[in-house]
Amino acid sequence: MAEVVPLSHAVERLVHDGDSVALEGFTHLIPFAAAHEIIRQGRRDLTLIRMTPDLVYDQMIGMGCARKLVFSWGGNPGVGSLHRFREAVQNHSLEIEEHSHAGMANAYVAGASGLPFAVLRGYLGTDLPGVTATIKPITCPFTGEELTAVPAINPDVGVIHAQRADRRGNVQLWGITGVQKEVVLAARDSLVTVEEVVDSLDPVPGAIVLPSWAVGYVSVAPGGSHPSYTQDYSARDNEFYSAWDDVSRDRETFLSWMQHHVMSAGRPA
Amino acid sequence: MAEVVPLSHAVERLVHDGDSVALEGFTHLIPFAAAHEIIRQGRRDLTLIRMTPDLVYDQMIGMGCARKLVFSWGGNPGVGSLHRFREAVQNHSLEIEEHSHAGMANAYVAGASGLPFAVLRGYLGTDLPGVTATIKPITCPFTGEELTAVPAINPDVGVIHAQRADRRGNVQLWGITGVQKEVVLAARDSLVTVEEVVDSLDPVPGAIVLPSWAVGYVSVAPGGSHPSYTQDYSARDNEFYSAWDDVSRDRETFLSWMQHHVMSAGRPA
Amino acid sequence: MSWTADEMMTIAAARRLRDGQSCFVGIGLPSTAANLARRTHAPELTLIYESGTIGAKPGHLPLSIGDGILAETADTVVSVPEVFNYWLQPGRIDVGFLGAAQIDRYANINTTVIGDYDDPKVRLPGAGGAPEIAASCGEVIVIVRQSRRAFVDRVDFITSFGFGSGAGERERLGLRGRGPRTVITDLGILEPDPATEELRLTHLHPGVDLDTVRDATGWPIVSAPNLETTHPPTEEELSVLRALT
Amino acid sequence: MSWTADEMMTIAAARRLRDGQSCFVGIGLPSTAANLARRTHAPELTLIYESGTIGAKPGHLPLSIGDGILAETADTVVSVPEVFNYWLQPGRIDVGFLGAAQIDRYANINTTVIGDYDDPKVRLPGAGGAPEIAASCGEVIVIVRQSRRAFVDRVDFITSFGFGSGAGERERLGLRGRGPRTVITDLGILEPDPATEELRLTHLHPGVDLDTVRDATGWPIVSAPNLETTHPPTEEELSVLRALT
Repeated sequence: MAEVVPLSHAVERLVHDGDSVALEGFTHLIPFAAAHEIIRQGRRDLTLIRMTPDLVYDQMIGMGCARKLVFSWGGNPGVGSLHRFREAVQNHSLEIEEHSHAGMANAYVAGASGLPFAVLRGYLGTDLPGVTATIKPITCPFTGEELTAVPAINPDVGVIHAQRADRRGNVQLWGITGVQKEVVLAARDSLVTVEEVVDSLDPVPGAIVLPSWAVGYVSVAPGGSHPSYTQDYSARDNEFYSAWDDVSRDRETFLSWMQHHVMSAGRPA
Repeated sequence: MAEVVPLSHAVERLVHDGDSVALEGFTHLIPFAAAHEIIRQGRRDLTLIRMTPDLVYDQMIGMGCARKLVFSWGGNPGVGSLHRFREAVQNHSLEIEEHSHAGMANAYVAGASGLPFAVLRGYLGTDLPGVTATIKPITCPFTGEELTAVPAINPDVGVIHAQRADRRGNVQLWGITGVQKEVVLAARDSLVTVEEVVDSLDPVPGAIVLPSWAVGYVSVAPGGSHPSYTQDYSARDNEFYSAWDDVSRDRETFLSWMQHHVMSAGRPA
Repeated sequence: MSWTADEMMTIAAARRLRDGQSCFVGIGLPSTAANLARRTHAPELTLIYESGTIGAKPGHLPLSIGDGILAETADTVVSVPEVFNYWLQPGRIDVGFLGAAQIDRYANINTTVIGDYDDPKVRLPGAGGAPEIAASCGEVIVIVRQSRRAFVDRVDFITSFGFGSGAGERERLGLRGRGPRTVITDLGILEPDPATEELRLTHLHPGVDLDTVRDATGWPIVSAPNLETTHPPTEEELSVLRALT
Repeated sequence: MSWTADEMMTIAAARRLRDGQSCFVGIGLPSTAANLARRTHAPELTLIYESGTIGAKPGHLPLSIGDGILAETADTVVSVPEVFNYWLQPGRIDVGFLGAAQIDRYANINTTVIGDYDDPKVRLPGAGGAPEIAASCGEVIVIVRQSRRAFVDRVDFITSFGFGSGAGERERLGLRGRGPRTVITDLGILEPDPATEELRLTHLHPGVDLDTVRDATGWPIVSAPNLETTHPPTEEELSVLRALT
């Protein structure tokens, strides 16, 4: 059964230096509040896993939380580069393991399914298998056809943001649900931040429910996906994404912004 | 784009002697009306594919439509045996390819995914790999662990029943959705019978939508899942399932029942 | 108060489920026992049916694993591939509850054929979800009426793997679950010997004697040193069970 | 009436989409072109974004592939694994619409690094959905501004496979889609030579001359024998495009 606890407690219990941590949410429902708490708690040497690092990992990388990044698309969507990510790769201070979206999505599926690997039609002809050791050929035992295998992703901790949970810790999310179910089920332990806790989860079209017994911790973090969004609760702050380009380009500007907006922000209750 | 046509037309165009045909619906939404039309049209030598043959294939087998059956559980749920299926196997008039539910579900997933095979933790230690050629070992290229592979199922025709479609042929179904999405996407062509055609598909919690361009034909067949059920339209006719035990036990009784209730029933408009 | 042997069997099975567990339920006796447990000592038992209904809370017993009442009362309904891949296969589910047509001394289960596979005496329904339930659940409880026809030295066909031909085989195959730790019958309870994994009698139901069990078992069954008598059904258990069926 | 080179490029790209097709859309110029097509000659175009929104009908241009407007207007929203596995991978989608940082004479695309992978001059965003879009869609349309920096003899890194080093390679790899059949730039349109799969110029946009294209291309680009001039934007195309952006 999930425990409903304050966010700072959940992060203290779950995330340790050196852990592999996947914060997922495909454009929608990105768990920024949880990321900020991990940054404030000063975690180091994390292996960060995420299909689209987005601003959330640009911030964590820039603040020195990460030793390694597993990812498939590292840009600022519709804007341009992630400057902290880009600088870290260009100056070799961040190890990377690079996939395609299809490869990573399937690696999460394998992780959620208790399988050691997934099979896909992917990467063929590209230079990715030459630079990523976790992409290997596999032969169909029936047709002899050659396909591609990727190993399961099973993070130490999976973190997502959702619209709401009930008091028992059952979690409900809807809209673009990305790989959120997969990351929670693939992870050894998990944290879900929610906009609110309600008495009962009325059915919503398109919603998925994660039963309480499949979730580790639930923490209330209203607005916890900003500047991404939470469908039916908040809109994507596209201006923030555009403005991030200038904030993050210069390391000092970035650090001062983070100090002001994240580090000295009051810990959530 | 799906064509909305009368059921008899759809079956005439889609189902030919010798085809492999999968009528799916896991207890819920079993496409009986479509099966009856296939029987009336006198199709022969079909390879019937279905996780739970249920009464629907007991009828098709008993009426001589099938050359081969691919299945994973051939009983009358909660009642006992499928007598026409059982007799056909015992007197060697039906070839069988036998799986577990997990194996068949994954074979449909592979079929829907355009992969030649699926991987699962399954069948290990059982006698099934000894009798079913389509179960083979496969080794994880990363861990060396041995798992099991099954080939994709890609039927010539996939048939399901759904609550409703809109006039453009988009299909919506909800409740227990089983492997219905997979069978339509795995099949080379498909038929969806629906309770009704509506102007627009209002969202329903738990519903899946199959876009018109992924569906072959849509036919209106109100009550087309009887004696199984259609959530929010009809209830499961448990008495019919119980009574089937007596109807089907004796071949002559069965044939006379089918003659009366299926063969001489008016073709749906 | 009196009760039938089937009632004792169902009640004994229900008692083996602990509150807060998750349970993958087959239809028939397993479903009755699991629903009895949820209505008595285990209100927080999560019932999972292979139709994809997770956390079903049926108000009456379903006839099939896909009855509407299961979907309508579930915490969530997922596709059939998902229930097997995301929920069963990774070993998330504590208890698998299975029936059997034949079971042997090493708790291997046959629900496929009596006789030869290619020339069967009786063709049975087959595997369904059972092989992977037997492989992947934390443990398996089997509920089956005891008779020489059902309790055989060696099953005609291994549909679901118990302990193969003895200790260590599950580990060698890499199966994650601990296998059939409990076989509950209308006569008593059998559990694998910790050293050999051979099923032996650990409980006799009230009023049943050892000879009856021996006569109903197709191998020379051994009793555990501390053979116990099952607690008789309580009034509550009986009345809830009778209201349910 | 006047227009910018970018407007001509977007309009030329939109025209390549036929009504009733399904189109896997990347963000940026591809999304603008696909939405323009849907508002002009191809109202039945199905837009699929990698966020899992199938049949999205956004009222305004999304900034990212996961904007709320896509989910709210879609025929159905599926998970990210599902959109790649059930929808893209089997070759169900007619057209994939990609951008590029570098593209070479055989239409291989680089969006990963400029320079050496292990010591990059410029680290780019990476693959995203592109490698599998390029492999599995019926055909691929690339939309990219033409310059010597972008149009190189050989890409520094093959993120998405075009035609490798020439004809027959896609078939040898077993790729299902026909690959990048069209590259639309702000100067003209390039299409692979049917014999060699080398990109050659088939259309010049109005007012652009051949030398400009040659200067903006990092290999000695060849013109097709029947080099055409792109039809200028219509008033309707321009006004719809301008209302959209």
